[in-house]
Amino acid sequence: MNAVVLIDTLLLILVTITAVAIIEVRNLYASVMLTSVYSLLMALVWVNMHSMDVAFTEAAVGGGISTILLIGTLVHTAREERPIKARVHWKALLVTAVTGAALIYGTFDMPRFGDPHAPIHHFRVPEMMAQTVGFANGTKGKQAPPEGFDAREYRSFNGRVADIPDDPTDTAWRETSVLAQDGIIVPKVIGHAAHAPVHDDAGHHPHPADDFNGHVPNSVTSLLAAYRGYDTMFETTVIFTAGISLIMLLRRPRRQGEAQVGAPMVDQAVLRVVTKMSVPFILLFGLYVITHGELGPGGGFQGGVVIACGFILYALIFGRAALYRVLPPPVIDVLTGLGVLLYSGTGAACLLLGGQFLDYSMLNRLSPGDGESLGMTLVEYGVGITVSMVMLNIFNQLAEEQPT
Amino acid sequence: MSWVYLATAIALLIGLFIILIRAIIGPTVYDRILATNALGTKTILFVTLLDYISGRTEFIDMAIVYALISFITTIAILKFAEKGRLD
Amino acid sequence: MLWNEIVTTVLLGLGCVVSLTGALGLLRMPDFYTRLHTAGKTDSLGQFLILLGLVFVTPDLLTQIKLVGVAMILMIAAPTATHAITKAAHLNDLRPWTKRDPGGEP
Amino acid sequence: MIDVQAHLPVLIVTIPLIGGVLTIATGRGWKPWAWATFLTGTVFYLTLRLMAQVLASKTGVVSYELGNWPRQWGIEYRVDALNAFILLIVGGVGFITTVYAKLSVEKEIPADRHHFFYAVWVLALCGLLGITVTGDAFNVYVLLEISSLTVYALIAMGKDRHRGALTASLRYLILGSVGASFILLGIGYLMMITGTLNMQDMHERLMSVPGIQQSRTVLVAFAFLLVGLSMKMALFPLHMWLPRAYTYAPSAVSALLAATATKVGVYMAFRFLFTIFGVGFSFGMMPSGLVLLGCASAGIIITGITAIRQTNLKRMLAYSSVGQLGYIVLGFALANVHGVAGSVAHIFNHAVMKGGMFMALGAIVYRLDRCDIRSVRGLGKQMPLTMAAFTVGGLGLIGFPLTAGFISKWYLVQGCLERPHMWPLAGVVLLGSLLAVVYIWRVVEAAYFQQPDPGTPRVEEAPLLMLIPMWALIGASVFFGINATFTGDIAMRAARSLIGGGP
Amino acid sequence: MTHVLGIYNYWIYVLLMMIGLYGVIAKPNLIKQAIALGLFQTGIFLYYISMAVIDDGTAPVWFVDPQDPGQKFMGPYDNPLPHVLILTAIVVSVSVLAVALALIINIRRAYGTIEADQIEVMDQQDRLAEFRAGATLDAADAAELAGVGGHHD
Repeated sequence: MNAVVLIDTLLLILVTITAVAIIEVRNLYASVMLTSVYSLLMALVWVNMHSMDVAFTEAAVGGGISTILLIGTLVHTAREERPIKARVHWKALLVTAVTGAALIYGTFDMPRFGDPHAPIHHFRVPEMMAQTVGFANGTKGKQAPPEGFDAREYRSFNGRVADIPDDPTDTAWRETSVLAQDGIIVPKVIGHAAHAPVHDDAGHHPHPADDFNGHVPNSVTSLLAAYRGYDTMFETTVIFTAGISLIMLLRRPRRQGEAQVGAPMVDQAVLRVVTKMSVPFILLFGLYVITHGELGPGGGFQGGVVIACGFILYALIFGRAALYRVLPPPVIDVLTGLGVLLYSGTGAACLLLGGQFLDYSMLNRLSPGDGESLGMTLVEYGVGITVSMVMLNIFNQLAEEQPT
Repeated sequence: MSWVYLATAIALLIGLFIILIRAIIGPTVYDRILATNALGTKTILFVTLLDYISGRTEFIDMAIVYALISFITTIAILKFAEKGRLD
Repeated sequence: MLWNEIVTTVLLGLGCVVSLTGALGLLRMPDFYTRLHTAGKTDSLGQFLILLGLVFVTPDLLTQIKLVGVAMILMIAAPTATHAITKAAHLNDLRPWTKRDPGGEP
Repeated sequence: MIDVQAHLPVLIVTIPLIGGVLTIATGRGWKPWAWATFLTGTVFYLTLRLMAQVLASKTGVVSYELGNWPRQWGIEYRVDALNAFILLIVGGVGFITTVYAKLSVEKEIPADRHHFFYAVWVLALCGLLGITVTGDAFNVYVLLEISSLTVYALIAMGKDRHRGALTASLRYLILGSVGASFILLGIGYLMMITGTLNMQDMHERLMSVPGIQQSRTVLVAFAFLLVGLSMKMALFPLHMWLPRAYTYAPSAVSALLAATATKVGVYMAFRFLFTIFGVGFSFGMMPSGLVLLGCASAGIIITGITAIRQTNLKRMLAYSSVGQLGYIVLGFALANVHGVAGSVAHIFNHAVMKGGMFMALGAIVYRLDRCDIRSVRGLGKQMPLTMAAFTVGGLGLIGFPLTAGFISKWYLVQGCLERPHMWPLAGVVLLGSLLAVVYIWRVVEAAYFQQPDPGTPRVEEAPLLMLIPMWALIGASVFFGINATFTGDIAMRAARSLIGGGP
Repeated sequence: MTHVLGIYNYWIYVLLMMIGLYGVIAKPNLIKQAIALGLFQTGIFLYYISMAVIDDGTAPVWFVDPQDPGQKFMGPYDNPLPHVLILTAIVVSVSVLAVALALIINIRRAYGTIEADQIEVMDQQDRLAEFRAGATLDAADAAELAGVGGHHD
């Protein structure tokens, strides 16, 4: 049993206890607080499973934004759940038991937890990890493939599985396996250095043999913004949709001269000073997270949520009126749409420049890898703008109403 | 060295467990807020330790985010407890 | 073991002891203010010890700076939050527990 | 400029996306509506061109690799005869409904949020079109969530007329999210076993890797996908959300939903059952054919009986929609060419008929502010064109000859008779039609043979802007009932390619 | 036994999902339902992320060795694909939560409560009134009126 599994088990026990408590606690307010705890614990689970970006998002979205949204709802509804007679709902228990049994039945033929043989580690993903997918199309802006490369064979790659020993402690295969030599699961070195000079001399552009000129060490970002960039565009749209749906459902027509007072907490000197000091740093950090997304954990969502949290902190302490002086609601509305437009506009620009939709390599004909990198940065900013502004907008809608 | 990190992590997990009990049983709202806040701090330490266990110390940024988020959440929860509203 | 690893081990051990004590106090103390008393202090001290301990085994400067940064943020944020919680509880007339008035626990 | 022909599949989705976002900036009054109409009109035009392109292409498939990443790794848009047909339905009905929506929305939605309403409306269409055009399993999930979220919001906009809209929307949200989560889970199980997300790739892996079809994981993935899809398309025992949602939604939204949303749900079922798993697995190894046939038959009969008992006409049509969905499912669960062709044809026919009928009800609501059976008494004389549209649409539901409904039911009955021991299902189809006769007749009787309640004010015929779209759909149902070669050909073509094991 | 040890992690995700599903079905409070829906979805996320783990793996961010900058890969890396999908799914789930909460606030305004069973009763009263207004009140329908109740949908 290695460290990952050990910590995983212990953490999941905590998570399960929290989940049961969330459902069973009568007080909704406590339930909401436990939800925040649950998200933090879940984020720990993700970190333990080396999923940094997901942990980042879960902490920011689950621990931060969701909790604030739930509290915002409690303001308008009720703090206590109405007591019910029967404590155990037998019908629900039956449904869950059957569903759970079916799901567990399905797990028996799954690859073991952490199994290096699992098909998902061998089929399709290795090329994305190695960032050599572009070879398969050969032309159209992607750089030329290495010597002796057969694009047809590459595209029909059918999950060659090396002879990996069953004993997980035996790691010698990594040095010798076909996979290792092909640059698949544990590629030794593909092409040139990650930070090799891109332009040696004019007219001739020897690129590192990968899709992004080695600009994108974080393969989560490369998958998110490039290979599966289209999904991400719609993800941004989902969030945008949620934002305008909330406006549509909650915003009240603003009357002329209506004062936006709110209930600031400026009377608390310590909070006021700390907030005043920390908000600029939070916003700066948010921008850093967006920009740094290609190199390490982070990206548009995470950074956007951090920025939104910074503004929300400001609104919490200094009142919503103060926030509106910094960011009036019309500006927020405009920025909300702008992010999605930046994303889809980048895609459309590629189309207008003669490529496929979202083919970022069109943005820089001379050096397609740099174009890819530029496109990814642009769309990350698009995501960041929309996410931060939608979150802020949602917060405003929930806070705007007088408590009932 | 990694056993030191692991032992520390497990000690922190025990701490997390104890605090979690307090967060669940309450009894007052403030106890819960306090426990949530303490959980937040422990979580930050835990993230840092996990980075050291896996040998990827460049991911310390995560801890900063946790610290910020946990602080903001505490303030929001607190404001609701105090004023009954958010804005 | 190198000297820095020994220092780290000692600091981490101390940090664990402090953190666990705080956690136990949070569970066992009789009322909100006493719990706050244990939790608030040990939280800050424990995190400081552990993060400081990690600094000694970190090879590169940037990560060391980040670690110190995290410690600083926590040093500011945690006491602020604790202070705010206390103030809110006090303003909401949460009575402290005393031996003579065990009903302080609402 | 750009070569539109080469980029058709992606333009169909991105034009409503970008346009939908811009709708917020169009301001007040008629402008959001005009912009939405322009957008949906463009999309309709593009779907027509795409249909032509698919029909003209040798392979019958148009593929588009987004971002120029090869389809095995990136996301692929893949359009065959079935896709193109559904796209045409969604695009066409979406355009006509948008034209219709103006007056209805003006009456039912507060004026200060029309631009948001149309933005959400266009994004809903964008989601539905996206689900239909994509060839990537996870992309389906994301777009499904876009269309669902927008639909929840659109349904809830009925809140100013009736508070039931809110509970209907929330109930749909919870059931829909559970359904979507099941779909996500199914996709996850499949991805774990096959290692890919591209539908075509998944199918090839499921066919080629030895022993994979007996894997318990694949089995559970299949079951959960089936349950999730049934929730989304409101198949009989899981249809609880649908009647309320259709009843309390704004009239234009009801028309849009009835004509497009559940149809796209059925389309997803086609893709998952036929393209990914393949006919042999879905209906040979799994007992899903029997389960689906049972659910569909029970649905046809029970919802038919329930529809008869309703007084609210919108609710009656909603139950009828669940029943008609039963026919569609019945068709493809037969898993033979005629059954599937009937199913595909019925998707089109039901979309135009139900869309037209909901529009007629919307016109009645526009004039009378209500649409129960009592309020339509004597309306045959006062709103002759509207009631005539309703009646013709109703004839289509019954499956009367010379309407489109007859064609699809003909295929269905043929499909039932082709399968050994399945002839009782033909009886179910006919019984369902009889039930439809009863509930349509109640309305016809009230409208043409009864006098209005004393004291009710006389109303005028619906405005032209409502009548034209309404009759466009109803006219289409009659036209394609008389001249069935177009729909019949496409349905047969789609059915052959589906039965033949993927496009 | 070793097989069970290898897959028990997936059972915990099932457990979490089922706790969420139980909450969605059993709890009449709408906010509880929304929270439980979130738990349910987190269970699925756990499944996806578990799928990505590989023995002795590390985060799928290239590790650049300071001694040898040409060495891009140290491997084995965990699979990034599920991470990407779950990033999307988390954002979707928070969007759904936001819309659900907006609906709940509206429901509270319209009904004065957020308990599903009370709302259900009010809805039925609404529908009974609607039915009375719309029904053709002849003898047969009047008899049917008595039968209008919970079994309509």
